[in-house]
Amino acid sequence: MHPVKRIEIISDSIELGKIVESLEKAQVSSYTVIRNVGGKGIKGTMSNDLDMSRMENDYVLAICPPEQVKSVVESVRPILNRFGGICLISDAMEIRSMQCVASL
Amino acid sequence: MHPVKRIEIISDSIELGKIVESLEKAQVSSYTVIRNVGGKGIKGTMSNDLDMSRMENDYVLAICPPEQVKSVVESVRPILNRFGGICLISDAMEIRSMQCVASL
Amino acid sequence: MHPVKRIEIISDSIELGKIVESLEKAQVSSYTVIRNVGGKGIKGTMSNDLDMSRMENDYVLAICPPEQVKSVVESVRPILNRFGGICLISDAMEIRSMQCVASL
Amino acid sequence: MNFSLILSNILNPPVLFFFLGMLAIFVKSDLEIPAPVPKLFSLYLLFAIGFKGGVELIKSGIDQSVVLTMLAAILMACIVPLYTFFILRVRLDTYNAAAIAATYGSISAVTFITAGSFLQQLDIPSHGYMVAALALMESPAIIVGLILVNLFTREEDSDREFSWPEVLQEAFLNSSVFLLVGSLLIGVLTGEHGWEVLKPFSQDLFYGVLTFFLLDMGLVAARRIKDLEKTGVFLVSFAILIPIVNAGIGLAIAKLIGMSQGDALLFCVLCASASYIAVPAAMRLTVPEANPSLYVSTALAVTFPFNIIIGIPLYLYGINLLWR
Amino acid sequence: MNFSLILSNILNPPVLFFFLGMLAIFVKSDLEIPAPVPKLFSLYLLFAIGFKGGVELIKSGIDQSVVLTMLAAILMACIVPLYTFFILRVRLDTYNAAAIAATYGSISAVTFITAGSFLQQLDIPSHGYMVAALALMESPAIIVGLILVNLFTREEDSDREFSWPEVLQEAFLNSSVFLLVGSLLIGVLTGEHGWEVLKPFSQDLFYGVLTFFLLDMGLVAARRIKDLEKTGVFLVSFAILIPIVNAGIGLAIAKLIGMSQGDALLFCVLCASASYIAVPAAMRLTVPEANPSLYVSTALAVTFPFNIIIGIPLYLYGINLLWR
Amino acid sequence: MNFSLILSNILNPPVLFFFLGMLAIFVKSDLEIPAPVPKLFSLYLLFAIGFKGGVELIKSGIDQSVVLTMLAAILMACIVPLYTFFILRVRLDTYNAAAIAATYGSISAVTFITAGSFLQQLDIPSHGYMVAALALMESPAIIVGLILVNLFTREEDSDREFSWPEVLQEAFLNSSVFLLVGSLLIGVLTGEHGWEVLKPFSQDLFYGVLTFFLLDMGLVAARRIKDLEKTGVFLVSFAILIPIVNAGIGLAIAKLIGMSQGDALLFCVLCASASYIAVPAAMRLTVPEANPSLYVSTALAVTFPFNIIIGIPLYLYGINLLWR
Ligand SMILES: Nc1ncnc2c1ncn2[C@@H]1O[C@H](COP(=O)(O)O)[C@@H](O)[C@H]1O
Ligand SMILES: Nc1ncnc2c1ncn2[C@@H]1O[C@H](COP(=O)(O)O)[C@@H](O)[C@H]1O
Ligand SMILES: Nc1ncnc2c1ncn2[C@@H]1O[C@H](COP(=O)(O)O)[C@@H](O)[C@H]1O
Ligand code: NA
Ligand code: NA
Ligand code: NA
Repeated sequence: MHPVKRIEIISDSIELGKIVESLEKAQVSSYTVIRNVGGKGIKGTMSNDLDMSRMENDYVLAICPPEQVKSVVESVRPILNRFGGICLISDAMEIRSMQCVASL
Repeated sequence: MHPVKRIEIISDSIELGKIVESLEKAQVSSYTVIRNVGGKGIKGTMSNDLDMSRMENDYVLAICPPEQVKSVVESVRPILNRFGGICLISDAMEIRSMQCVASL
Repeated sequence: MHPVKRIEIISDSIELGKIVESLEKAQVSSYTVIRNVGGKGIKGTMSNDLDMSRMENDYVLAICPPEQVKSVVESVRPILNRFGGICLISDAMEIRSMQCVASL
Repeated sequence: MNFSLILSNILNPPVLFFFLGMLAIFVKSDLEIPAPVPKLFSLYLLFAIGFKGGVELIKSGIDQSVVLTMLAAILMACIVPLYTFFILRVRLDTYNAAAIAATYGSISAVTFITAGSFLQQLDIPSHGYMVAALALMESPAIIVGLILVNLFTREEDSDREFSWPEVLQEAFLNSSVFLLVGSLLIGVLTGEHGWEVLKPFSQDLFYGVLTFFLLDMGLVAARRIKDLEKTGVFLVSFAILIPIVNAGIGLAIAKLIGMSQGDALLFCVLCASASYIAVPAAMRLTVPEANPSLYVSTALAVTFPFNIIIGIPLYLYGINLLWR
Repeated sequence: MNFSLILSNILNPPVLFFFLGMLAIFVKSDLEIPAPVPKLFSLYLLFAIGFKGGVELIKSGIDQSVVLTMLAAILMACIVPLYTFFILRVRLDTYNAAAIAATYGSISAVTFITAGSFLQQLDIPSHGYMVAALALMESPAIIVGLILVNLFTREEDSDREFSWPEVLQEAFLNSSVFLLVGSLLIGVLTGEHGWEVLKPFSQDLFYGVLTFFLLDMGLVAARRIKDLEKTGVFLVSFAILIPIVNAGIGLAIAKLIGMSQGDALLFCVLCASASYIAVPAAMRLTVPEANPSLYVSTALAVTFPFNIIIGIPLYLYGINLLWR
Repeated sequence: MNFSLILSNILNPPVLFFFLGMLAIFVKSDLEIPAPVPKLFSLYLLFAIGFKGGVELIKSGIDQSVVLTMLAAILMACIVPLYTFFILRVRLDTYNAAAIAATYGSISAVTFITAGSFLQQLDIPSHGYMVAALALMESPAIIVGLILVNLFTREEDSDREFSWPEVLQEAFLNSSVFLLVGSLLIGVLTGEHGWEVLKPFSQDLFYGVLTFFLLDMGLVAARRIKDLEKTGVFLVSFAILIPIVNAGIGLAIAKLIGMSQGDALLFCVLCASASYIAVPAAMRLTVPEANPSLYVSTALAVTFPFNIIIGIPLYLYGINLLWR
């Protein structure tokens, strides 16, 4: 077990591409995405009712070592400032899994 | 970055309306909802198999300033006591996003 | 309110059965599952594009008392080592809900 | 004979796919119908039967036999939960007894639809207005169930607080009832003309959607079967015997008011079937003290398969005997 | 008379189901069409009208009237956002004015489709190439809207940074435009033969899918109605009057270039309708300063229902007067 | 000539929509078929071909040519993974070689279905029992692949622990095989009568669902193309050449046992196609050491498009030459 940071980002689906890009830019290349999440923020309710217009939210969870957090925040913040959404950072312990994929 | 509380509530879908109401009553007007979540609790498995009967779960995540937690808990607890479900509170740091929506 | 541990496991859908089994083996019989979660890890992008081949991810959240964590980790770790995926442990406070189901 | 009826019922694609779904669970196949599809299909089935019922209702008009049928439907929806409550009270507490009683007082639309397609296959005619009977029988049991809870728990448990407006809301405006009644009314309004344009969608696909839906019902019912261990022998026998009793009473009433054979079968099936959608949701909200796995599992894992496989041909056999 | 047209429009299953959807929200029923189904249906509708339009286009060929219609379509898509922008600027800031202007300059495919099924019901013929006009009118307003934002905010707000490639991408390659144009081209390529094999899917189900889709649109529109309080009287009146004005201009152009009555109605409806899918998404990305609830709610909760219920028969009434 | 066959194949709506899907990814359109829809469509396609195959099987009966075809199918499903394993071993480790070999030994139902609709378009008859061959060819390659892994890694890696019951479960009861075989058996049981009632659903919609499904397959295949960089030239050439070789062997066997031209094409396509659903899932579970992006990407981004676009008409060309 070793300490990691959980980075959670909730934002409009249309931003997802930009957010994932900014994660990759900050060297975070593993993440999990839950799509079509409903919610309410400053911009009002984003329930599924506009699903077809791609106006729902996505939830992104990225686990990274503590030292990477700063670069992620710097990379993601401008996007959230411009398009809205929320970014949280919290602590967790990760169970190191050492996967034995032959070809990696 | 400033400290916030993550409030997570997992409960039957039929309670969602009441839970959201109780959040709004506690002045928490921003939240995220993940619908149709499977799970198992005291009441048994609530997998998707009864989707049509609305007997799956919903997951609600609300981020709020620490001082609001108490009123949220007081507001949500009676619902969970009556209908079941679970409520968690944990710590996180939020990246303050200052959105420039012209008309807000 | 009393302290609990949040155990989060993200893994291939095909592992879900084994993971749930291992939770039950570790006496954790309450959990929540979010299915069809997208993501990217060592094995590459698992977006919905292979949904039909069951090659997306599932997200499992189990809340348990701190003393149970060790047995869960021991039970889940071999599966993650073999098939990939990630397991996180973090702290939270639970609002004890005392549900009054007559027949339980 | 009865067995040939059962056989011709079983050798129907919908019933066979129901078995296939159950089999998938028993052999641990990973077959599943992904999440919103069953919901979509159930919306479609309600829409299709509601609309068709409305169109046929306006064609046939409302006469005395329609009114009698509707009254009979409401009557059965009110008395079934009453007497089953007292039977259940022998073994269960008030909350669970009331919730199960409400479940069996209400109806299962898919059982009704399957019976309808069975009739069609045997070329036995039935009236479109039976859909109105279906709609009328969904809600009353919920109300009766709650009245029973209120009557028998008043003193002991004073902090029960459900608001009647909310209950009526749940009973009469839940999505099943709302869509069914709405489609029926639209069918009445648009009549033959609306039917013409919607037919390829609401008629031609119907049988296929039903088949797929029953495949999913097979999966769902089989998954619930393991819950029956906790349920106990009493409830399992209840879940098989009460449908037969209810169908019997329904049959007598149908004979009394002179229904046709097809209508009588549909009426019996309405009486015999138990709700596993609308009522359980309403009960969760209004009687959270009751254990959902009791009322859902009996309705879904015992009564539903029993009706689909044996009940429908059995009731028709009874009707054939009496109407001869 | 006009009222009989409105009535015969309203007594159509799709419009009635739209009402049913709205009613469900007003009476707080829990009816909902689960998440990806409306998306699937809108993909289906775009596919079906695109493909059919392509097949009919290749049958009829491209002559002068086709070219004139297309030019008229592009013209309207460019001037509507221009003049509405200046009307909106009276009360709103540049960002919101431009976003709403773009919304009304673009089109609503479902309004177009509903008008088409209204024509079919009245046996008024229209040309398949009108689908090409629909496709051409989706994107220009987005570009015009962004040019307006750039022109009128240049000095004050220097850190706006949207890349034109990204904008053009959003405007011309968003899923609606892409699928519609793609299906149209495939229709052109496969012609009568492709039509034959796809007809049971893309034609026979069409009306039913439209009906179900409008049920969902009713739910969606009604949920947005409470947003209108914040929107104010100015925008609500705008959302009713501007469609009529746009339809009027469209009608004049249609008469000028000699369209048939059916084509004229479809053209008016294109001019009168407002986008609530492609344009809002593009605006969120390129003009995040604008408030989505303003441009989505007016288009969805006012203009869409107005066109569906009153607009379509009203415009046809105007056409009947002028074409006589 | 061959090119005219390729052209008439390409100018089919399903193939054109496959291209449209690929194009959407290349031009970065945001078109997508939302999550459970492709799954639903693939369940539908399996259901429809299984059921139809069963109905036709019971009509034609089981004679010598059926038995010979089934034996040929099982033979090919067993030997293809064997010899491809040794070819792959030249460059890859045992785990990956076995996983890819299993993938190519099994089949792709959609390729089979596309070939079937190609035959239908050219009015070349084929037998319903070919669906049974399809069902028989899904699973054996999984078993063969695992035997190969066991044989060639026994000593070095002693903690490999997969249970054979679990493997057989995955091989023979995965959802594709289960639904296909189940539908086939139900088709056999209900015969002509069941077919009549299900036809509007399982036949009339078939072509349209296939078209929509191939649109999604285009999206999926194109998204996988960037993985091919990591895959290397060896595997990409393998993914094009081996299907041709397998089809050639299939063709020889088909000629030998006297299949009709239509059946021969379907058999060749079964031999030439690679699984991207059932086998990858089974391999993930039983050979987690293999890299899924290798076996999924080659099957999906190279072999599948190759077969759909060039393979099918090419194999038919070969058959036309030989059967003349
Ligand atoms: N305080 C919060 N707690 C939970 N979710 C939030 C919160 N604020 C915003 N969100 C989510 O982020 C989305 C976009 O927020 P906004 O940009 O404020 O409209 C909302 O629709 C919510 O799903
Ligand atoms: N300890 C837990 N960990 C994670 N999820 C839980 C836990 N307990 C309950 N849940 C979720 O809450 C739902 C309702 O719980 P219950 O009211 O206990 O039946 C369950 O179906 C689970 O999804
Ligand atoms: N660092 C991470 N942060 C968030 N999710 C992750 C991370 N690593 C892995 N995952 C999730 O776990 C899945 C399987 O990971 P892997 O076994 O590394 O391919 C990925 O598709 C992600 O959804
Ligand atoms: Na009943
Ligand atoms: Na317009
Ligand atoms: Na093969």
